[in-house]
Amino acid sequence: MTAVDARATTPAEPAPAHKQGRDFGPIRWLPRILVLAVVAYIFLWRIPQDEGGAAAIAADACIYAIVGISLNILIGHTGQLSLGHNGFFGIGAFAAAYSLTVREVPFALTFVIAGVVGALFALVMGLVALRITGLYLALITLVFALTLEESLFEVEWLTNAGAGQPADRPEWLIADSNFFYFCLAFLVVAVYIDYRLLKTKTGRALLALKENERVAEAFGINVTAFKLIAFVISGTLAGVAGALLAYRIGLVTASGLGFNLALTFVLMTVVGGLGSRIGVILGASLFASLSFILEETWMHEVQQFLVGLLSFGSTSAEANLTQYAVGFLGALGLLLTIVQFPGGLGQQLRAFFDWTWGKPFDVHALLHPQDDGPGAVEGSSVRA
Amino acid sequence: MSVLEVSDLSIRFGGLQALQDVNLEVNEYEIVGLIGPNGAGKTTAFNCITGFYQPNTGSVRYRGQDVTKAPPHVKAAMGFGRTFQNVGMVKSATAIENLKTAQHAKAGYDVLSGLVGTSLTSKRERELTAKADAILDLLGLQSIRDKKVGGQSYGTLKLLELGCALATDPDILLLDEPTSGMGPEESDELGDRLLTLRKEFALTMLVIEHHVPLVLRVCDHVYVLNFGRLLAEGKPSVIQTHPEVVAAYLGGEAPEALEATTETAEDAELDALTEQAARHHDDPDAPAPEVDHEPAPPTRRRRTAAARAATDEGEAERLRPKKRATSTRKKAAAPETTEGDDQ
Amino acid sequence: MDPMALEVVVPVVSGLIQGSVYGLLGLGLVLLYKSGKIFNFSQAEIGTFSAMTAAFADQGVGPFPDLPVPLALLVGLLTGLGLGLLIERVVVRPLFSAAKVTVVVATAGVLLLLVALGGFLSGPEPRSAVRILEGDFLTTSSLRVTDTGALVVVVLAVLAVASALFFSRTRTGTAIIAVSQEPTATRLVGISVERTSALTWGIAGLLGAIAGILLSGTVGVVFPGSLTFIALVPAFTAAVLGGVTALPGAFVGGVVVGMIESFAQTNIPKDVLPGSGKVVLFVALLVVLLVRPAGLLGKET
Amino acid sequence: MNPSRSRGLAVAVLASAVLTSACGLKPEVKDALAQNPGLAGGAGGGQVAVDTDGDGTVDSFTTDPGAAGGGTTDAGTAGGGTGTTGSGTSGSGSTGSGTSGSGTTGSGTTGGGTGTTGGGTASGPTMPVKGQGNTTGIDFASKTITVVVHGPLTGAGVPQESFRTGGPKYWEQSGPNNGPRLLWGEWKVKVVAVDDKYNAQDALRACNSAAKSAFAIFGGAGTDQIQACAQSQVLRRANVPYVSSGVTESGLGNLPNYFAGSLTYKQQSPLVIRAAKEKGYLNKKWAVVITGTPNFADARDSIAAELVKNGALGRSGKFNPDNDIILTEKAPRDCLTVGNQLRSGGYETVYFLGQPLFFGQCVNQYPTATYTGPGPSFGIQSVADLACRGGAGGFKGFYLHPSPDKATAQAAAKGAPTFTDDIEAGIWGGMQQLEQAFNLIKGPVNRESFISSLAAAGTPGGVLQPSVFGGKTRFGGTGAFLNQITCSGTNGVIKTVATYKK
Repeated sequence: MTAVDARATTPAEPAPAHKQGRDFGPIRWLPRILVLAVVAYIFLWRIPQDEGGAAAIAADACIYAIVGISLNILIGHTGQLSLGHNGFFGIGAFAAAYSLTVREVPFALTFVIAGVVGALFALVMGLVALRITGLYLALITLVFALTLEESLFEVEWLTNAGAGQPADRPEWLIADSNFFYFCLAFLVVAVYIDYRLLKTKTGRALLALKENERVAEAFGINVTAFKLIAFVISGTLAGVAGALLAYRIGLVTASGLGFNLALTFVLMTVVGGLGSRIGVILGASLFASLSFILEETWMHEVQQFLVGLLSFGSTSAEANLTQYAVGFLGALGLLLTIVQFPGGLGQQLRAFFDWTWGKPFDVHALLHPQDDGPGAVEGSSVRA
Repeated sequence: MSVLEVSDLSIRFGGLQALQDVNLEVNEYEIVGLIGPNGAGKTTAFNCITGFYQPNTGSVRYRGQDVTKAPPHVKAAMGFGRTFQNVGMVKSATAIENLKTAQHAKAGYDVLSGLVGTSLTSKRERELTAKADAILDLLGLQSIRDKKVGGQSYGTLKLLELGCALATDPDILLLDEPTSGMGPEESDELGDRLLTLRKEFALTMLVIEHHVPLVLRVCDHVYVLNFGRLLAEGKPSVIQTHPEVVAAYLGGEAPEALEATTETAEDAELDALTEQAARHHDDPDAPAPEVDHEPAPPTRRRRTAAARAATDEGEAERLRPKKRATSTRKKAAAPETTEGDDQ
Repeated sequence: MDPMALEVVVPVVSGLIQGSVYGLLGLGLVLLYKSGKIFNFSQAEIGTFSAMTAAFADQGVGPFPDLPVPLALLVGLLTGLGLGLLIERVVVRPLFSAAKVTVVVATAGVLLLLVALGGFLSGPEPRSAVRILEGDFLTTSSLRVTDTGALVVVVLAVLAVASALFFSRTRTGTAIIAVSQEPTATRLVGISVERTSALTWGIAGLLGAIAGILLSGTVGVVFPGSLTFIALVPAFTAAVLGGVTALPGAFVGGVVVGMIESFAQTNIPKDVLPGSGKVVLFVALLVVLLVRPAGLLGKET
Repeated sequence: MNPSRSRGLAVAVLASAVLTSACGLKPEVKDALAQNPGLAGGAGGGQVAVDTDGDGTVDSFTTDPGAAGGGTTDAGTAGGGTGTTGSGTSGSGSTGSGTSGSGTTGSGTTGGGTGTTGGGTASGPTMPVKGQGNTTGIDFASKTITVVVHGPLTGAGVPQESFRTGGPKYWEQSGPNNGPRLLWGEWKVKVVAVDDKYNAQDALRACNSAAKSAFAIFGGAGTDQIQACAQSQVLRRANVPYVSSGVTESGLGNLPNYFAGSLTYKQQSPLVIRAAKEKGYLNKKWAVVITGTPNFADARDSIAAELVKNGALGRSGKFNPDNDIILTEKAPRDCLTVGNQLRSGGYETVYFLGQPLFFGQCVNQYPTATYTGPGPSFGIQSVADLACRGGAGGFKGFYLHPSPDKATAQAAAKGAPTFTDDIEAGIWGGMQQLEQAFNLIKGPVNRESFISSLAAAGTPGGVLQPSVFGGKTRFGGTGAFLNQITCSGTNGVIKTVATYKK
């Protein structure tokens, strides 16, 4: 078709922005490659060196990032506010631990089981979401997760009640660095799935049904089916992430999977920036590692200094300040994001990310993020 | 065989009869007009035909097949393309994305292979993009290809929406006020475009339209709805002078002058409901209007009903404050309204 | 002793008390939903924070002098009022035009922020709450109702009726409803949307404080996050069950939730079905939302 | 009265038997005692019902003063007795009953990738030597050994800040001139308290992370948390010595690096019955309120068996495990339901094992019963405070406990700073136990030698009762204190009224 051919030639035209000023080839690319190399060095080499410390936390970050991507599919792409993601995550964790420890299922298979079980539970919620929308859906997911936490997660044969269900890693994964790479591989797969999702008709269908279900239907999109597909994909990812968490810690208990975790999941996704893949990954990693950063890195000195200033020498005040610093910063970050920077981290840092992918650095975009960003939590199916 | 055949369609919302025994027929390669005052039930009829509403009685047949119960997305896949009164598109997506979304049913690959990323998927995606580009070319909208739909002018949106409806690869196209938001010249242009499209894509169309010159020019046949019932049908020239139709458009003024504002789809439905509410205590057994009509003076009863509908407007306001507020906002957001254009 | 006592009477009475606690929190939730169509996740934590400052004032901790109980209670109530106004000004008002869901997530942020601030002030350790009443209202062989427990029921009933009257009989109450339904027109009539919003949140904060102080009184202790942990979700359930648009609904919903939970907990042992109270509650909520989305007392829209 | 008195006499006889059996101490223990004469004085005359305030009245609440005085009622012995081998161990014969700990213990090194230097076998001066065995957590430059204590700083619902302060109080303030206490004359110990949030998952996360930085880990309290850490793959592979208060026995009997320094709940069940007999609340209606975790299964089954065997009553007729055991969740939201169940059952004695906050609330809901049990490992003071504040008639009961009341502990820990509560005293005692374990080592100090020397012997006790492992068991506790709880106004008063040997 001629129209297409005409179109295909257009990108070959050099973009004017690149032509203006200094385009010296290597000079333009060198800093970018350098930055990417430093990032790669830190994440692929430096962090895994810190066995039991940063390597373990980086594994946490990967797991949270997978959950973030999973939650973003529901909230960001489909407009279904789920406050019960800890439920899908938790059932995946228990399913993996139970099948490995009690049923002695092969290690690899436990991930399949976790994914399937997570998907099944998400499917149930999806069916509910067909009838109950908006804030009521948020509420029912919240109650659903709480119910799971207090009932299913306390069933003794499955979860060992308060004692928790153990999930020992196989020999080759015991080193935290190996486990980090393992989690990273899962994250890469999750990112790929999310990427493919948005690239294909599924992503377009989800966006359409998020904005206007009628338009979506007029376009021939089976809204019911695609809502359920979104829940199933999201639930699968959350379930697999839960399995990873089980192996990360080696034990799963109900009380580790409560309301706080549900809030953290939503928080990190919103702070990261709904709809922004890299933003969500960044937000999730930040929340997963915040306490480690505050306690174990040079940030500790900063924190101690600030805490010292604020506590006026009282040791109990100092302990309190330290203990609640993470929650405080997280909550503050969320409120700032929602009230001031609705695009989240993803949008705040978009200028930088664009730069690393070859676009010129746009200082203006950094200071004044575009208004047409993805927005905090939008979606017309949430109309209540 | 007719492409679309609607027989004895009735729908009731709560106690309100929104449509009563409506019969329509659209034949192959015809452009059929559906007109009527605000709240007459035109959009409701569209929604019944395309599956958004389930009629209480009556049937919808598509090429002889009963599709009354088929859900909208199934009908869309069958070949029902439609547009909405208040632009139905994905506003946060770009024009090209919208055109690709509209080809959903014809994408030619399943969800799983899309996620895995098979070679078939990428091939099909390229084809979808090509088709979308072709439509943009056809409508002369290449300039907004990669722009978000949300920020575009109303006229552009209506045009692009038509493009989206075309992208669904329709057999029959149902257009809900395609010229709303357009000036007279643009409207004329659209008329030409519709005729061209019909020729090029061998389309059949059902059009809700208020812009009388357009109706006169392009429609082969016209149905007139009033208070949920068919008031008249016939050739456009006949309808134009049909006294009952003129009366229905409030006191005999020319129809186009009465359509000063663009109503939104919700408004239309609500108008139908509230006006029905205002008169549903009237004689329910009032005879259905004749389809082939003699010129007759407007009856007293009709006048009263219309007048009451007008005076009840205040009460209607109170009944639906929320909706009104929404529609106000929407009108404000759309840069152009028909108000100035029709004058 | 009546053999039915444990299975029936006890759950009814303890469900009534527990449910009243949920209802008290639910009242604030309903008020905010009625006026602004949002779920306030920080409602219980406003209560916790207020109960904590009341306890501080009662025991003379931190910046507070050791105040007598009535004054300590006043400190708690003022804290709730202030928090309500502050949240409205800093978080809710900038989000007037945002999607409701955004506001709801923001209130979840406020919840976490309040937990952290409470932690900064008093640490994770539970503090004994202000004790308003100390006696027993009723003691039988199978049942004990404390005065505080009885007080909660009375306060809830009074507040539910009072707030229903407030919305139907007073100008301010009508204004709040008007703003929620018709912001633009209300503004034209000369009612300040901002003032009304501030007023609503102030009242909600006050209701939260009352709930928090009473609830911590029945539990005995208060610590950051305590009421959110104990009562937030049941209170939401109560509000929705009763019908989020009907104020007495919170009362009915709270009592129903309390009794359902209590019945299940008493009659279904843990080894048969753990967390039976929550399971039954979830099912009840699901059924109500599917069958009668407006809730038990709400009007169908 | 007479039967009780004779029982008291029996206890006294047993006490002297134990005293004499102290001659059978392992040489290492003796050496350790010799090196630290101050430590041993702790529980002076064996099991004593200590009259802490010295006014001669043991308690105001017991119906049987004779029983309390089973041993010698002598405040002086608690603090005195410098060099004597005051606290005896009950000998190897009495340990290991019902446990399956033998076989895996003893040799210390358990392979793995780490060094192979056998613990006590190598010769040389006793101190850490770089490159000799696993010396993780030892900083040779500053001569500091890091030890981690984990406990529910949050999550248990009652004040637990003492988990943080107890450790430093021992290592930094209980040495000469209230200064730091040094090992082998020059090595300091740094204690880091980590929060396990009363949750096994978080505990395991904390312990695994501590394995990298700490030489040894001490589990303060919380059964599920202790069990999770003890069973940690990471700790086992890295040979991290893990010492805790005795809790469950489930899954812990065969762990090479685990030591329970006080009696497990199961081991305490007969003692709970003994206390009930002596204090006169055995032939009453008993309810067992216990968290429904598999980790309490051994506690539950053993106390139920004891109650049935000793003819205790239940809701209707004899005690019936099916009717009279009430299972609860791990962290229930409040005790309304359980309180009503207790009330309508007309129970007079309640054996309670569960979350401290929940415990306090249950007492508030149903204050009329006598409460008993093995108690939360530490934290009974917080529970008592919480319960007494409820103002519904107070809290009374007898709890077995690894550590004695504050005053007794104070006396046992000569020259220590004042304890704020039993948690602090318990952690202090645990640290004392650790120091005694360190002093068992001969030659290079590393994780392997620590484990092997402790496994072969035991600790002489101090604030806590002695422990005896002797290569046979990992549940080395030998005794517990019977603490009586009453209310004085809104404060809980804990008073140690007897010391029971297993």
